[in-house]
Amino acid sequence: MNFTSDLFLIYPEIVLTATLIVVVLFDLIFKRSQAWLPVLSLAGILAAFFLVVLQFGTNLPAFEYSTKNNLLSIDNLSTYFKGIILISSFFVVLFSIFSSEVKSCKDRHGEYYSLLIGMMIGMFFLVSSNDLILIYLSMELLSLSSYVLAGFVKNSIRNSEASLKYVIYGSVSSGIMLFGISLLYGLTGTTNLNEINTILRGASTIDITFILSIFMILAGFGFKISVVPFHFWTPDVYEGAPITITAYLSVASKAAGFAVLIRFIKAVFFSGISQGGYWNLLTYFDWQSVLVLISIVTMTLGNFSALWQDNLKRMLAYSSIAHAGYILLGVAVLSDQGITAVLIYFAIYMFMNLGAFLIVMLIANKIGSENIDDYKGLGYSIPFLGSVLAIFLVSLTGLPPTAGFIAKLYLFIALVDAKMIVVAIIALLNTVVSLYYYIRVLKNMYLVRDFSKPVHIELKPLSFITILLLVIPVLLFGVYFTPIVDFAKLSIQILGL
Amino acid sequence: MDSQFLINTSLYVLFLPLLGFVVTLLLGKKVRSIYLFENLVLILTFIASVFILYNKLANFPDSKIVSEVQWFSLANTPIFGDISVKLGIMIDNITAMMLFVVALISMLVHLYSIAYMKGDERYNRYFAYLGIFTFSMNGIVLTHNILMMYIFWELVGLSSYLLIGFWFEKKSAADACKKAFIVNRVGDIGMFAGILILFFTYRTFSFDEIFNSISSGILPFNSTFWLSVTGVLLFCGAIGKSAQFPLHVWLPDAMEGPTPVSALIHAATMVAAGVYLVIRIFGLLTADAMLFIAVIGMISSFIPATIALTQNDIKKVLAYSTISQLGYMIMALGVGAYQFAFFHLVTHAFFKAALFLGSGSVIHAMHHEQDIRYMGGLRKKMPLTYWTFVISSLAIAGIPLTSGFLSKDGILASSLAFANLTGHWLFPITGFLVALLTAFYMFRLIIITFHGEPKDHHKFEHAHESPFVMVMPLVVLATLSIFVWYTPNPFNADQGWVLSKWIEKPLLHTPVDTRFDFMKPDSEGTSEIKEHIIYSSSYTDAMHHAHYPAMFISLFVALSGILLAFIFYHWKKVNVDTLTEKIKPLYTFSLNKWYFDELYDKTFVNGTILLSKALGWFDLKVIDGIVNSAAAVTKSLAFFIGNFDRIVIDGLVNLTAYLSGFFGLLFRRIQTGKVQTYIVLVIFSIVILLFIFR
Amino acid sequence: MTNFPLLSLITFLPILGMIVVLLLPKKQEIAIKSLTIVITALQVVLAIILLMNYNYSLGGINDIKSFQFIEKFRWIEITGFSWIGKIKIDYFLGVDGLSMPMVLLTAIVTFIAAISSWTIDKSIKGYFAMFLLLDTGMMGVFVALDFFLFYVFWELMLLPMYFLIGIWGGPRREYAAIKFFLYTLLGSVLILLVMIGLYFSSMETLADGSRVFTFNMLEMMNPANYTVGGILSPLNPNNLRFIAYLGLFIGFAIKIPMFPFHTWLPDAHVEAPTAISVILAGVLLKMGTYGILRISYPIFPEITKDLTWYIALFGMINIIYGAFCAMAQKDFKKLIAYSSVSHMGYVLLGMAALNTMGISGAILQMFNHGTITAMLFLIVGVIYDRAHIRDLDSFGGLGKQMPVYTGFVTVAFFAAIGLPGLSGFISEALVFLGGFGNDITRVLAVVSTLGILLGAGYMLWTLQRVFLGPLNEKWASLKDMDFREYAMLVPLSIIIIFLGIYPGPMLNLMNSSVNTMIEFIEKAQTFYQTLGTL
Amino acid sequence: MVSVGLTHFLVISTLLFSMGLYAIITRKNAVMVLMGVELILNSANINFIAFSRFGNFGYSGQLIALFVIVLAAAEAAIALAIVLNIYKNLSTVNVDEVDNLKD
Repeated sequence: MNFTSDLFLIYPEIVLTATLIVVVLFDLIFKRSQAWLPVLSLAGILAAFFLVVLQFGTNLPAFEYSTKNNLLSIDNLSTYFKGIILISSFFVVLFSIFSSEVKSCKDRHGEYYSLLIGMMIGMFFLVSSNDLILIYLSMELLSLSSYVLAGFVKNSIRNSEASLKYVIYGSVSSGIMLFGISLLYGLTGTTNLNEINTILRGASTIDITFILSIFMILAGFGFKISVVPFHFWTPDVYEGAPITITAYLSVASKAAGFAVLIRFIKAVFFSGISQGGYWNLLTYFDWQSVLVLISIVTMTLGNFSALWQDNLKRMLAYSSIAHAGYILLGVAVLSDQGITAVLIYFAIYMFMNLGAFLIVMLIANKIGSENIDDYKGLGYSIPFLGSVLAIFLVSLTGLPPTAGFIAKLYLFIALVDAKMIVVAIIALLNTVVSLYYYIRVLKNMYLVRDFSKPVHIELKPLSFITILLLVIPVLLFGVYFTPIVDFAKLSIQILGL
Repeated sequence: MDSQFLINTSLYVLFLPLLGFVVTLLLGKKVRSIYLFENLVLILTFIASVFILYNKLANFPDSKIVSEVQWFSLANTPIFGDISVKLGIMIDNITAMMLFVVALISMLVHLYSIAYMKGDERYNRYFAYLGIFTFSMNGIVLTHNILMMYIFWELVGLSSYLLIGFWFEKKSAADACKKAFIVNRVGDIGMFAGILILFFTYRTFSFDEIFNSISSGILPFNSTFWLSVTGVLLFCGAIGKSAQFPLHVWLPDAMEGPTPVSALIHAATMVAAGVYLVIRIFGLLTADAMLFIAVIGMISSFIPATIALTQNDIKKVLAYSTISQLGYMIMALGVGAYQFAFFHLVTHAFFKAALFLGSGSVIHAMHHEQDIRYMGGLRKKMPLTYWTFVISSLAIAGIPLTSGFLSKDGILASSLAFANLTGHWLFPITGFLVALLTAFYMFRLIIITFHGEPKDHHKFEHAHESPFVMVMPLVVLATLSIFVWYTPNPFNADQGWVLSKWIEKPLLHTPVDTRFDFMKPDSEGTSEIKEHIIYSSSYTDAMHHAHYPAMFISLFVALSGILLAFIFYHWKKVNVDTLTEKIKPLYTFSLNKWYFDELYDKTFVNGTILLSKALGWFDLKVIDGIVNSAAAVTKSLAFFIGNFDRIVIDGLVNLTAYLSGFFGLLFRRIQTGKVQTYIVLVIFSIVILLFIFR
Repeated sequence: MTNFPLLSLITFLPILGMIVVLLLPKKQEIAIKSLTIVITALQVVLAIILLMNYNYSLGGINDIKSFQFIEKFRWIEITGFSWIGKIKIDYFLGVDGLSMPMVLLTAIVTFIAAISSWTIDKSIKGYFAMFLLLDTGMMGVFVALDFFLFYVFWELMLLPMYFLIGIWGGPRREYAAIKFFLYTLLGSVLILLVMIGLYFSSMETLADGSRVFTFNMLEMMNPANYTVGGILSPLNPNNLRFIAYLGLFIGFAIKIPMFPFHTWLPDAHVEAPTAISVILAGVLLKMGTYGILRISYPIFPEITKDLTWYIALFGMINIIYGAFCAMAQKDFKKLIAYSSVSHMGYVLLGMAALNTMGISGAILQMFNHGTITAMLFLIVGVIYDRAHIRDLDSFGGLGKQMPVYTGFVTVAFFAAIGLPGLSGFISEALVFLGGFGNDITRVLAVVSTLGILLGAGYMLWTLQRVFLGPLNEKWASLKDMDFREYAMLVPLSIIIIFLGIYPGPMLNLMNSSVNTMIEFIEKAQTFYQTLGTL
Repeated sequence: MVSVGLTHFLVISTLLFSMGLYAIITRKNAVMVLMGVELILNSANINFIAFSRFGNFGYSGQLIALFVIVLAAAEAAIALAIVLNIYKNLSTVNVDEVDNLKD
């Protein structure tokens, strides 16, 4: 077993690590020229992205210490999610450049970007790790960096509170997860997913401890993807944290969480695949009902709570919970088709959600508030931002011809194909409900013609370009989504299954 | 001289007035004297109609000229086969005569109006409306299918609406025109239903084709009952248009229109269209249907006659007499006196038009005073008007040597014969009673208006004979009320050319067993188309026997009616006021028109409006309520009725929140912001999940 | 001419216009307005070109060969794994006798509405951009033959409409706008679900012989294309076709609007600016009935057959209930709105008859109601622009003050109550003939004739309250119509009168399609019955 | 003299776990809460070691424990820093008083 031979499989991770180091050193040496830090990180991200693109299509186990017994599995699923993570990181770094919150703390930019990259590394390992311990470790790496970032603006009370809640909540759930892992280890004697799978296949009886351990591990994942009942931290932290970080958490770390969840379910419980791409899982644990139950409760709670929110950031937090519910529904189908839907959903969700957060941030930079009532008449004073935000919100609602519709469409196609009609109807009604709170923003922006305090925002070219980079895909994939779907269809395969 | 030529001429008759309408309406504002064009058009129309009448009677006395074109087609339909709706023209003698009557009276009224309407601010538009009326009326007369009949039927309704409401600044006029249209619609719905049945059964609208299929045994829903129903339904149209009981209420109000209009539309032509309709569909009427028609006609002839006794508005009196005369015609058709019905239609058209125009000239002279109690002694002032009025009154009263005598006597005789054959004696009795009343109230009118002393001297001083264009029509029409135009023998019309040659006997197409006995073909019935023969020999005998009794009785009642009138109002032998005091209830009952209007207002009108209000409320509160009653269900009703904005936006929020049961509240409750609470909940829910999926 | 993409042009022309409008500077108000009018005028021209090249003998409905001006190419094709087969979405436009009248109607009404929009004064740029976007959506719905495409256009209208009502509407515009939006979205969600269900139930055979799931409506209509397992496939013993039909029907019924889903309509109409009310009543309502005829009928013929009585029943309720509600109204515009409910009832009744008279009558009624009601709303707009109130009882005697205007009003009103010689009559008569011709709906049709009377009732009552009687001195200063208003009302009156006198052309336009559809429904019906016996 | 077996270790670890949870839920002082977290982590460690010792799983368990200990240290460090920051801003470490962010 020769580890060095497998190193080429983790070049992206290595590059990121290098970038991390460079950023730290640069920060130490050239204290004055902080403006270069984002550039450096962007460069690193692009380099990593390049490598990831090259890596796409390779399905190899990395660091095997015996056959079928690897720490990392580099496969299309992980690569796809790495791509998602990198793209969103790219945007978040751009956001950070014009985020007033980040600007406010001058001399700590190095800290900020290095932690951001740290999160990336954690996510990279998370999406491709094939071993519970590695999952735990990478998740901790991800969490620890994000705890700090959530409270980045030290003198902001909101930030500090957010980070405190986040750290307590996070460490407890990871602790629970670790305990679950230990139990599973005790039952099977290994932490490698494939091995657990083989042992489970051989197992004769399953006692409740197993179920308990699964639920405890699920608690860890649920914390990351913030689904009911592990979502409680989400609204508070999202509202409290800097918008850039909120956006990042709502997309990237959620993506990582889903990736590992999918891998865990499929790798541990896989017993065969049927015609039409439906998985036959080991029957020890009724994943379908659990996931369906969780996802329905999640989307309902998310939507209905969002209706009450006056703070746009908090509303988007709940809406992201609701979206997590939809995505989980895709997982609950437990079929390749469902996974395809999930992947498509993520790619689109990334653009529209990041976009929404970006506009909110730009407006907040100016008017210093995220309260919906302060959006009155904004559609007239800043027509461009207004209309773009409108597009993102409509896309989040899922109306054609925006990409959001395609995401939902594929989800429902998967559901209907799996004959889960009732679930589909519930989800659709949820969509209708979600219209209220999204449209409420538009109502304030356009229908309320309030010109009392006109806002003027002059866009820097960079931010303008960023907006275009986000809005164009949302519109384009709405009318022509072949590439994204094709890509997703290629990316569903998991190593060794 | 081929028949096609007649068709073309009839097209001129039809479309010239339309041209007049369009031109006059469009140029009315610009060109002051455009009304002359309209009048010219009408004169041409009249000439054309005379031409048609002459040629039809001279060259094609007993042939039916038909010509049709496709209007639109539904191509070859899967269920009903090939459907194409045709427009067409049919000219038989009745058409020709009717056309002549309409064109003549219309023309006279046009000329008359030149003077009568002088100085009206919408002078030209008035003539335009007259034009579209003439067009629609000619359409009714000329058409060969029931659908076109219905179309023009509605169009005359429109023109009547426009003309009644011509002085729409008067609220009464505005009400009247609306009433007229809607009441007519009631009848039209029946007619339309009848048309539906006919088309569904025979896939065509054309009278002839329908008749042929009936005689070939095809019946609606294969039952003679439905055939009768169809007849009755179609007749409903006539009830509306000819103001028959129970839809007669609109005609008196229609007198709000200018008087020449009343003469043209509401006396001579349009109201007679109902009778014309029944004449056209006579071939498909079963015995039951005819009996129904007869009864309606009888009632409608009696009630208005009693009302007319007490009215003081000169036009109202004439209006009621019109209804009653129309009732005569309808009854006549009901009892099978087809020819006399049409005959009476023609004669009545003339003398009733004369009466109305006469009243118009009186009103004109009295500066639009219509109440006869303020008139009197006008005989000397306006002799021509007076004499024409008297002649026409004699005609309507049915005094020999007048046209009225001939037609009316025929109707009474046939009702007598009918009673003789079927035992329905009520018809002749009512008939004669009405004859008495008619004579009485007509002469009451004349005496109060023209004789005695003037009541309103100021107006009387200014009163004077009307100008030529107004008097000329009176004279023409009055002369047309003399017998000589119709028959050589003033006491028997049967030898007259009108009845013997011009008005051909109708053909029945209904199955034999659905007819009156006297209409069944009998052994010695001599006719080339045996099953279509209408009158059995028994009927002709009965008619023969009924002739003289009827004549004498009617003559007697008419004269006695006139006599009574003179006794009451001229020589004042009986004090009218004391008499009315004696029979107060009857008097007021008649004066108030049997309270029909009140009844209808209370029941139908108010009922409809009430229902609509109720449903409107229902819609706003309940239906709409159910939809967005989220808050109403969950929160308080007051809030719901409060402001709607909160209801839909927030209310739906509440709804959804409440739908998800206590969740809605729970969601908010549990997000306490206390991290430890969250952790407790997580642990708790893990345990729950564990229990569920154990 | 035939291979020139006319339909794409007529559909996306407004989008081009919208882009130009957005590029124009805010100040150029006249330019923006006139550009919009020009664009819509061009649409009318294109529609007329279509009409001139239209082949009246072709049926359409379920046979692609007999559709015209077809544009069909692969829009989305996802070739891939066996597990989902291939997804195929076509960009598939085409017209037949069903859609051609609607295309004409849309072009005309939009043009008129554009003219009437001239009076818009606040944030003009936004208004006309939205207006043109809406235009594309409407046109697209009527020419799309791929269900997916249809749905996209269908949803495309929602947002512009929301803003048009919500921003430029009356006092309670926010309420009306959101209500409209929610109702329609609820409906379209149902449609979406059925669409997906159908997608999984019918397979199209490609040129290379492979079978793929398809969104192509025409393929969905072909019973032979059904998969064995599909949840909406008749071959599947426990299929959900009936429920799906109800869902689809409700989805469309909300747009019609059919009792009891009609309550969004009065609010939307009353609050919307005149031009938008015109479009709402003139075109949008027709989409519901069009959708039913285009999709529900041919794809679910057997259920359609079973439910005719209920459809007719709701038609009757609409007719009578709407008429009564109209009678109760005090607000001029609301009255017209309810009259629309009543008139769309005739369409339902005619469709339910399932025979040529009925369906032709229904389509003709859709067209006629489009023109007539557009005229009515414009009339309300004219008086509202002058008096700034719509309360019926506060007017009176305007006939003296504004004679020409009153003339147009009379034409419109009498057309609305089905006076022969005006277009309304033909369609209503055909509807009744059809309804009476089908023994299932006969009784309902007879009862519905009551609508003729009620219609006359409330219309004439309105006419009297507003225009007849003594002139209310408050309005002694009102001007009669100006040129712009002539430009709007004269064309509509001409159409109304022409179609009243000579409906032939319009009927010829639809005859073959209607007959094809009925034959198809009969045939398919029998086919499904044989399935049932299996 | 009874020999110590797997069960004893499991009992201990479970106790530790519960005590940790108890501390997390009840303690108002943020530092105490964090100690509860440490307890949970260590209970997991005990599990790992005990299982690998008694289940003959080789030394993987012990290795895992080492990893976890390291992580725990890092986590504690960061958490304390955050608590410190909170104290700076709110001058309290009572987790109950840190509840401005809520519905």
